Amino acid sequence: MASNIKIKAKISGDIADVKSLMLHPMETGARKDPETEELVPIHHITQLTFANNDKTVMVANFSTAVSKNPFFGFKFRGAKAGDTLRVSWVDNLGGTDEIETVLK
Amino acid sequence: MHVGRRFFLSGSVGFAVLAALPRTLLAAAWPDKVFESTAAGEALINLLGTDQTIPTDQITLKVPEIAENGAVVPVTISTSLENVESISIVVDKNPRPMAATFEILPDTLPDISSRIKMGQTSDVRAVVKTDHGIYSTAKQVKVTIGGCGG
Amino acid sequence: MRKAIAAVVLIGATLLMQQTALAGAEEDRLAFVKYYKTRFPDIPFAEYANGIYAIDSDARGQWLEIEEFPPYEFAIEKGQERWETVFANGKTLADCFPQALQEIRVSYPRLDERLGEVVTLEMAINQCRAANQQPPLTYGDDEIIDITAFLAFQGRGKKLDVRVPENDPRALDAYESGKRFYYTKRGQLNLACADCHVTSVGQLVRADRLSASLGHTTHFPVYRSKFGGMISLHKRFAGCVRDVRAKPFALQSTEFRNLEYFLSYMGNGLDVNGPGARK
Amino acid sequence: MRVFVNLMLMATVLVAQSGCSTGLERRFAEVERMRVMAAEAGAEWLQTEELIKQAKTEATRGDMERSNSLLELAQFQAETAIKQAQHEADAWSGRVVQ
Repeated sequence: MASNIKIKAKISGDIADVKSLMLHPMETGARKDPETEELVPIHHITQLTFANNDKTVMVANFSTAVSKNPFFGFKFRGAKAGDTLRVSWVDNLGGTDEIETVLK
Repeated sequence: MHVGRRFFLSGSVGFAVLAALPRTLLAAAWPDKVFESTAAGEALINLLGTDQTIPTDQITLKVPEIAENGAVVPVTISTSLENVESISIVVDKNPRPMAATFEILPDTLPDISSRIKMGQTSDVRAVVKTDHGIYSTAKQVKVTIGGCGG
Repeated sequence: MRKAIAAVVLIGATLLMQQTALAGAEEDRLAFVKYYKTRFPDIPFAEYANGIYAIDSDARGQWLEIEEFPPYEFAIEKGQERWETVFANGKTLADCFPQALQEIRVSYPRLDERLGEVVTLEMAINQCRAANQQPPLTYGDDEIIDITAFLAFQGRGKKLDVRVPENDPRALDAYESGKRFYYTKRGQLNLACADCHVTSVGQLVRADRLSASLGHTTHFPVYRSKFGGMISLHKRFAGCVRDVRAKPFALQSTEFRNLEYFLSYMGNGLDVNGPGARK
Repeated sequence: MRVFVNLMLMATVLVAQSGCSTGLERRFAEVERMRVMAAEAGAEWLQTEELIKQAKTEATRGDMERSNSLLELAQFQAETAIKQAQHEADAWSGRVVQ
């Protein structure tokens, strides 16, 4: 299945500027389904991890207060063209998604 | 609700991903107590061991003065502080104030951005842990009730 | 007999309308552009393609941050997959559109000569499906909105160039009816589109600043943060109608298609820059 | 509770006997007709249909007072919407940006 994570990365010098966007409902558990009037169960990404050539460069821990379809951007040192950046997340229901991109 | 860490560890898919990750990460599973705290101070104590932070102007916190929509508030945090270990976003008046916390590893620059939800007008705090102290800066973000919406 | 009289009256009325509209559409547009120029002398014409962010500098910064990596990128991607999906007969949607991919977005809305009605991009997609023995997509569903998001993205930078053929009274009728809709007060709040977006443009409705109608159609479909998903132009129309506490018309109803025709004409010369991100 | 049910039954019987039931139906049809007129003029207000529906529910429940006030409100909305449309038939053109 195609990944529902999108990555944009720019390298300047040896610094990579990484931006990511992922599809996820990020349900707080406090929202009511407008049709059934029932609470939608809590469902959110807990951890988002970035590894460059298998070396972890960022671990982001999310609560439900991160917006639906989360955006996250950061920068790391030691990047060069051709590196493989692997992005993955896990959510509180055991769901996962990941994507790999080659830095240019 | 304790869906956090326990569920995460028992979920087989989650476990497979964890197993594939470098060892160092295993120590840093999702901090459920921190995220389930209902007060900002409690969340900070659970995460950093203290709710005492040193105010500083060495942290740049970029947030809107008036949020266009409380469901999507852009936040950017960067700092000139040295040896940063983590950055956290705390929204004082959210029911669970700890919005997100980021581990800053040796090669990571202390410069992150995200988009968060805010239930009402509140201070948004950037809390930065370094190897020599815990610093913070805060800005108020107004959350208004829309009229007709863009 | 009564029918005959009615027909004569109708023809007479149509001729009369044709007269006014002939002189009208372009004159209307120029007056429209001039009005906003007078209200906001410092805002360049091209900026109106950005909707409310042309005139709301507070919100503009947040919008630009979201545009750095906008959630509608998923819609564009899925729309492309759907655009390229091969029907059972071996054809795709592209086979129905003779224009270059980049030209499709700005080719709509247009008056369909065979139907004698305004056809929008959404309608054209469903017409194409029907021609290929496919069931229609439901207006308002992601499936069709994503396709329009893809086509809008492909058409970025092309200018709105809606035509109201002067020799076709049906086109003039559609234009006039859209214009009448725009200026007619409706609902419990007794407000016309123009009351908010012309007379009170730039003012606050509670915490929301009222956008200019110039450029209202350029950036659709949009990702609405409020819904956490994509919406079509007609869904936005329905929202406005509801906001004045009138009963909304159906998506792709004649009323909304004619309104789209009129509003798009008013925006002629502006870039299409959809899909967009809105609060 | 029992007394209440009995009263309700009695009220229903009384209404049926007096022929109010058909009168009521006629009244609903009349308001509905006005709502449709407003809709055909493209001028229906947001809640008119819902008000009529609620009025029906209240009538079925036997709360005629509440049903009637909802129906009156619906009628007022439909009538005002029709007047609004009639007024707007000419008035709109005065607002066109010149």
